[in-house]
Amino acid sequence: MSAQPQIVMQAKGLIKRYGQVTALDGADFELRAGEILAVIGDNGAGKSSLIKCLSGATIPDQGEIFLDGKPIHFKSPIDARHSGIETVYQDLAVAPAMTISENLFLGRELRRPGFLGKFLRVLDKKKMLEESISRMQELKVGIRSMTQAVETLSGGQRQCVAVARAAAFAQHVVIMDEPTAALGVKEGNMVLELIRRVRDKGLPVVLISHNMPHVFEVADRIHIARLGKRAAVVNPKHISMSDTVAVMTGAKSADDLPEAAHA
Amino acid sequence: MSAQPQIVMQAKGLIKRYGQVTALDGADFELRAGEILAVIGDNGAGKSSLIKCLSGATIPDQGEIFLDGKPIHFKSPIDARHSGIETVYQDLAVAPAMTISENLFLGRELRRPGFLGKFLRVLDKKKMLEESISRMQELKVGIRSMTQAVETLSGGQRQCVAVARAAAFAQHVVIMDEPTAALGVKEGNMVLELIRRVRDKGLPVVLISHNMPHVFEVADRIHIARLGKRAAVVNPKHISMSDTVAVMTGAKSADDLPEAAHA
Amino acid sequence: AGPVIGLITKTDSNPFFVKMKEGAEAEARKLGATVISGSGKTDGDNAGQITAIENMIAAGAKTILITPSDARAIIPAIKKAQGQGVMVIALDSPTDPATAVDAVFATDNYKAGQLIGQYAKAALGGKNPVIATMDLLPGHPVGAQRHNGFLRGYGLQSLDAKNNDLAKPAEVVCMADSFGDAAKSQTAMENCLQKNPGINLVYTINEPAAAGAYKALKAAGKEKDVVIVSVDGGCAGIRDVGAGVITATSQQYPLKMASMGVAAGVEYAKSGKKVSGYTDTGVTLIAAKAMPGVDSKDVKTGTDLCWGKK
Amino acid sequence: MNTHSFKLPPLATLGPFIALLLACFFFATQSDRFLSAQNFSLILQQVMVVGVIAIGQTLIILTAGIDLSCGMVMALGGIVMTKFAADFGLPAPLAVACGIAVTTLFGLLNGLLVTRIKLPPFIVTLGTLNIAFAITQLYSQSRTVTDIPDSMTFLGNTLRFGNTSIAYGVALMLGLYLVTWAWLRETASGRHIYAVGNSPEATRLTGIPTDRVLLGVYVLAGLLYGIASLLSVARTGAGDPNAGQTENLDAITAVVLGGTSLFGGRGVVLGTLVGALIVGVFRNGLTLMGVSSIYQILVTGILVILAVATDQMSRKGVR
Amino acid sequence: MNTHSFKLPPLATLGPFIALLLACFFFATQSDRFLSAQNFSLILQQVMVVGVIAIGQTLIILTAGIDLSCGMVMALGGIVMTKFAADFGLPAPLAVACGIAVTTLFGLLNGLLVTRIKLPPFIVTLGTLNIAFAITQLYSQSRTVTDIPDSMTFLGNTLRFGNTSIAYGVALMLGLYLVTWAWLRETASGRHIYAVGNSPEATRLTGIPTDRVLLGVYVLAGLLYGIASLLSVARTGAGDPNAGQTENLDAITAVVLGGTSLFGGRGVVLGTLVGALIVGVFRNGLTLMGVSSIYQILVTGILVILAVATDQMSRKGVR
Ligand SMILES: Nc1ncnc2c1ncn2[C@@H]1O[C@H](COP(=O)(O)OP(=O)(O)OP(=O)(O)O)[C@@H](O)[C@H]1O
Ligand SMILES: Nc1ncnc2c1ncn2[C@@H]1O[C@H](COP(=O)(O)OP(=O)(O)OP(=O)(O)O)[C@@H](O)[C@H]1O
Ligand SMILES: [Mg+2]
Ligand SMILES: [Mg+2]
Repeated sequence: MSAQPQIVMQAKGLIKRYGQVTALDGADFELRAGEILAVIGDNGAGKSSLIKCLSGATIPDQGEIFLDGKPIHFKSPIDARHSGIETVYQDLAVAPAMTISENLFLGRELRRPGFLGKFLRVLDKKKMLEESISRMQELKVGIRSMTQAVETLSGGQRQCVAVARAAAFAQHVVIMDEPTAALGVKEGNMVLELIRRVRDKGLPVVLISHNMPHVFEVADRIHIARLGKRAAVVNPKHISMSDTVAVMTGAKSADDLPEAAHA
Repeated sequence: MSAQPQIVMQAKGLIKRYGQVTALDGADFELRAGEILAVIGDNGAGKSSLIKCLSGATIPDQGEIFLDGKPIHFKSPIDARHSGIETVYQDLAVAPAMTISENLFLGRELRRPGFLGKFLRVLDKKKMLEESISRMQELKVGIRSMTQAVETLSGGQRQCVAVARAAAFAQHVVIMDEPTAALGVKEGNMVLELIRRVRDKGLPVVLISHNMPHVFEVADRIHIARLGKRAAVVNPKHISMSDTVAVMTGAKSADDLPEAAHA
Repeated sequence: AGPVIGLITKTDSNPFFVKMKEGAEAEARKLGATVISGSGKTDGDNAGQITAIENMIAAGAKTILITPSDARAIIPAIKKAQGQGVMVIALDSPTDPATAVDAVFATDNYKAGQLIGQYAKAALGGKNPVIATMDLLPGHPVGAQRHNGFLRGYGLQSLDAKNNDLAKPAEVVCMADSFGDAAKSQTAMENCLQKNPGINLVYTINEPAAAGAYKALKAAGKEKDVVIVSVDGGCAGIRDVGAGVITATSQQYPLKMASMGVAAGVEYAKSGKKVSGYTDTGVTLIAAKAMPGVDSKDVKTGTDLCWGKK
Repeated sequence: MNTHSFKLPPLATLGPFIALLLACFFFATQSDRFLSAQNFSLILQQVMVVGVIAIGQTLIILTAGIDLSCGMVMALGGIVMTKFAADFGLPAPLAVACGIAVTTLFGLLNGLLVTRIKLPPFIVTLGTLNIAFAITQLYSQSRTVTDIPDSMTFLGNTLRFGNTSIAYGVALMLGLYLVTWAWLRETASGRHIYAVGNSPEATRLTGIPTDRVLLGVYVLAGLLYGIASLLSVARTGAGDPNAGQTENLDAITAVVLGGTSLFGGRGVVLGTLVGALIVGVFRNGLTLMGVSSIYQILVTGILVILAVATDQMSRKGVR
Repeated sequence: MNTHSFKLPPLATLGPFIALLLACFFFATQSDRFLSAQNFSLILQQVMVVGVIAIGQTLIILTAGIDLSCGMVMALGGIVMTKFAADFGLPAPLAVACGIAVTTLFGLLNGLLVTRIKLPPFIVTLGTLNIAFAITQLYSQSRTVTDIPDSMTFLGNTLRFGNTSIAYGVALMLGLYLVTWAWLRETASGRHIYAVGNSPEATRLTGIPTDRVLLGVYVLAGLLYGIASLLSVARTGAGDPNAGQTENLDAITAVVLGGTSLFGGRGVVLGTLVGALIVGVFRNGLTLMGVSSIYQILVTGILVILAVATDQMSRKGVR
């Protein structure tokens, strides 16, 4: 973590208002190459709003976003996707009536080889099904059939579908908004494992979570959001969980932390 | 916890099938007076299905449920509510377009005193608003306005609305399906605190959670669900977290636990 | 500006009424008057016509020409208009009772039916009639008058002109509502032919319905053996008579009704003199082939008198 | 689709209201006959029938349903009350009660099919639309009923204030709007209608008997259609078997112009009144301008879209 | 409301299909003329226009929209193609292309209003319904266009196989159903239509340009209405300005009878074909039985409800 690795994604002074509510109030953000950056904060601190700006789901009222140093202006999640950014949204972006395999490949369907696929653009359902099964097995989720509609899954199972999708297709950055919130112990650990694996492939991961043990287990750096701003970025190896929580809740100021705690 | 306190709610051999999927496969359940009973289990273990049966949200295909020793047959959540059972559902049973205060009092609105309320059945919006504010302050959630639509809240804030509702109105039993999943550290602790307070009022609480530290912090007994059945009921004071997880994931059989671990 | 005259038709889209409107506008231009037009939304929309009456009075109309959708239900509104000094003239079909309006310039739909009934009997020449009727829509007085008149003219058991029900003697093997629409009439005729392939006489409520029925008959290869009669006498219909699609039709004169109405309105505005009574604008039987004992005019005459694009 | 997310309730009716004012302003500049108390009294009378139907329609749309049968049911009610009075010589109040009972029964039928068999409201009311129409035609033998007692058309009479006049029926309609508005706003049962439309599952889980709420709404709508029958009889002075054929689309137009979401759970019933008035003002104003009726249809088509678009824009501006 | 949750796609079309078989069985017992190849060929011809319109309607309903303008747009297309051929002497293929271009433009207009200004489809198409109707009447001066080239009515001709005959237009309709079915099932763009209807927000977040999908659907529906115009001209042999007035409700009925959810995202286009056939079979069968049209309306009303109810029940049984 020394020698300042390259900055992959950066945001400066983001402001986002919803009517009278200011969700982001000049938030900064920095994601470095190959790291797992945890974003933590109280409910309503603006974490989801922040990553929605980063992934093109909403457009900030003010502020700048840079990808690999170049300013970007995502107009929609499509733009972000084209730049290789994959996101798991907190409110589970799945289409309930469609099957698991369809959801996994939604917007990125595989076509049959040869004439059928090239000119008639026929889907390769079999291949998608097979890949779905292997992806989901990686997460060790016991789902019987990939042709089951997502609406028949339990809350945690649905979450797994969204996570598997992001992990499978990201090229540049993976953003996950509370991916383990609904997961059981086993599945939660699988997702943490998956996050590590994605990082090890070289992709930086943004992980939003309220689960401090999880955060301290995987994060390389921790971004603490507070009242729509970035309160501090800390190094989990040099700060205690209780100090982190204290900064998060405002009980302690970031300036009171020892030099080493910052990252 | 000695001297077997009275059993408030009991279920025997519940079976619930959804098409080919068997969600509950002969599950038993027992809730004692004045306790906090945690229900844990893998994703898809049938926890939500179990409590949906207990709260009248679904009707089991087979099996019996007893409340205070008397067999009951809830046809709908209304029946359960009439018996004083309040439930926080995992998929957040709130009406997004309605305000926080309306959601808190939905189905249990307060009327104006005197003629207006008695004969014209006019709502006492002011009083409901005031009570909402005090209830939500108990949970220390920083929500600006109670006349805000629930859809404008962050995920965690919505969760708080549902929890506050259940805690405020329960007369007999409180059931909470992953109430802290979306909550921040501070808010999560507030909810645990609230659960304890409810128990101290004498109401038994059923708490479903994937958060083992939370479970071990508050639970008096832990019901471990596995594959649609009850695998074991353990006493958190006499079993380690890792043993519990082992039983939950099937790595260890319930029979291998020491006698004292059972509860 | 000149006097304002209101014209209220049953619908906007029936060519008969569109023609009526054109006739009124042409006459108004000649006499320096203004015509404002309105209509119900569908055939039978009485409430829409009442609203139109009120709005036209508000717009300053002193004469209202109306083709009542509902001969009886419209009367209270007419009474109210008359109470405000407005002259109301019924066009095309009378109110019930006819004295409820100041004057009626109308055509006798029952008689129009009788004429084609008489012609059909002659054309069938003693063969036993096997009849299909493509009627208007349930409960429509014009539909009932033409239908019952046709049967009476043929000499079959029928109902009188005031009756709103459709008579159904044994000779009528299939009755269907065409809504005066070609496509619906075609479907209905196809189904009737399925039911009874021996149909040799088809009565249709208007000429589009006749064209639809003809299409069905032609598809079944029966167009030569079947007599099709109709009512209206629009130019397109007369052309169909010439082409052998329609055997005979009863021609009516919407332009004449309209221009008479406008002239009466201008006169009323000038002199305060109202017209009164019933004026039959006449009906003429048009057939390509004259039948002995039936008074009919040929296609050429029909074309000279017809309304619409010649 | 869910573009209403951040709608502020008090502002919701503002858009349609502005559209109404703009329309009035426009017509006032076009015709000097438009801006008179008497003309407005006329417009109110013209919208009173569809206005009352639209109250029922609003309730149903608030529950995320739709009612295509409303106009035909209204026509049946009118036929029943007039025929009962004319043929059996029933006293007017009793005959009216019978007519309203029939429309209420139709509401009950719709409600039972929607709640018990869980059929989509669109298809249920498409069915009952045909059934009500057929019964109306069969029972009336397609004949208009004219010889009805004066007391039955009482609501069509007007009360004069100076040179203004207001029909009793209009007063009744305005009263019904106010009562419904207060009920929806200020009572638990009213709020439950919003809750059911907004999130039926969540509402059921909080213990509200959603099926009973739905059933109640359909029955109440039937009752309102019965009142509309009476108003229609009073206005036209006859029982008309061909009434009500376009009232369903008219009523839905009024509801939507008034800012109520077709997805349920969002809207204000007073907006529906404004929506009905917009339609009435256009019809009246265009006639006063001498626009021929086929152009009126064209203009109405364009303006329906414009009005809703303005409303939508004004809401976006507010965010 | 959300009672479709556990619908199994392959079984979804089974309910309507059983209803169709039951209806056929019933009519076969009532009339010995019903069960003949020729009669079925006839029924197919009678449903071909509404059948093609209903394909477009299905696409739109799958996106949780609705199109009230379809019939009127179809009528306008028919008038444009016949008048262009009759008045300007354009060769038939060119005139037809112009007609289809106009209906496609209307589809584009609907789509733009829905996606750009975010207006509810119901109100957009209620507006364009009126606009298309008015333009049709004005342009045709309410006159039927009859003197059209034979080549334009080619699709109305029939091809004989022994004693059965099939119209070219029917073959075209069946072909369109098969192509649409395969497209919706087997291609990404087809699946995206389901996704947009099922959960627009989730679909947008996965990066699918939902607005473009919606726009495409409306444009495609417009194109299909143009094809329906051609079929209608071919069938009636004329350009009829009064065509299409009831086709919107007929098409929606077919879609819903076919098991497609009005809430979007669930349904199979072949079900729509079955739904259209149910309506056609009833109309034909009841006429063969000699049921008068007013009773036909009554029976249709009851049967629409029964058919959907059976479908609903059969699905419950499957769960
Ligand atoms: N669409 C919206 N409309 C109005 N207000 C909103 C909207 N989305 C978010 N907010 C408000 O913005 C603030 C920040 O919300 P955000 O969802 O970013 O919080 P969060 O940090 O993700 O919280 P949580 O941990 O509970 O998910 C909250 O106060 C919320 O009420
Ligand atoms: N409505 C339904 N239709 C079909 N299958 C269902 C339905 N609800 C639940 N199931 C299935 O039943 C099983 C148990 O589901 P349940 O929701 O009870 O699990 P859970 O223990 O609450 O899991 P989680 O921790 O993920 O919430 C799962 O396999 C799920 O797919
Ligand atoms: Mg969040
Ligand atoms: Mg669960």
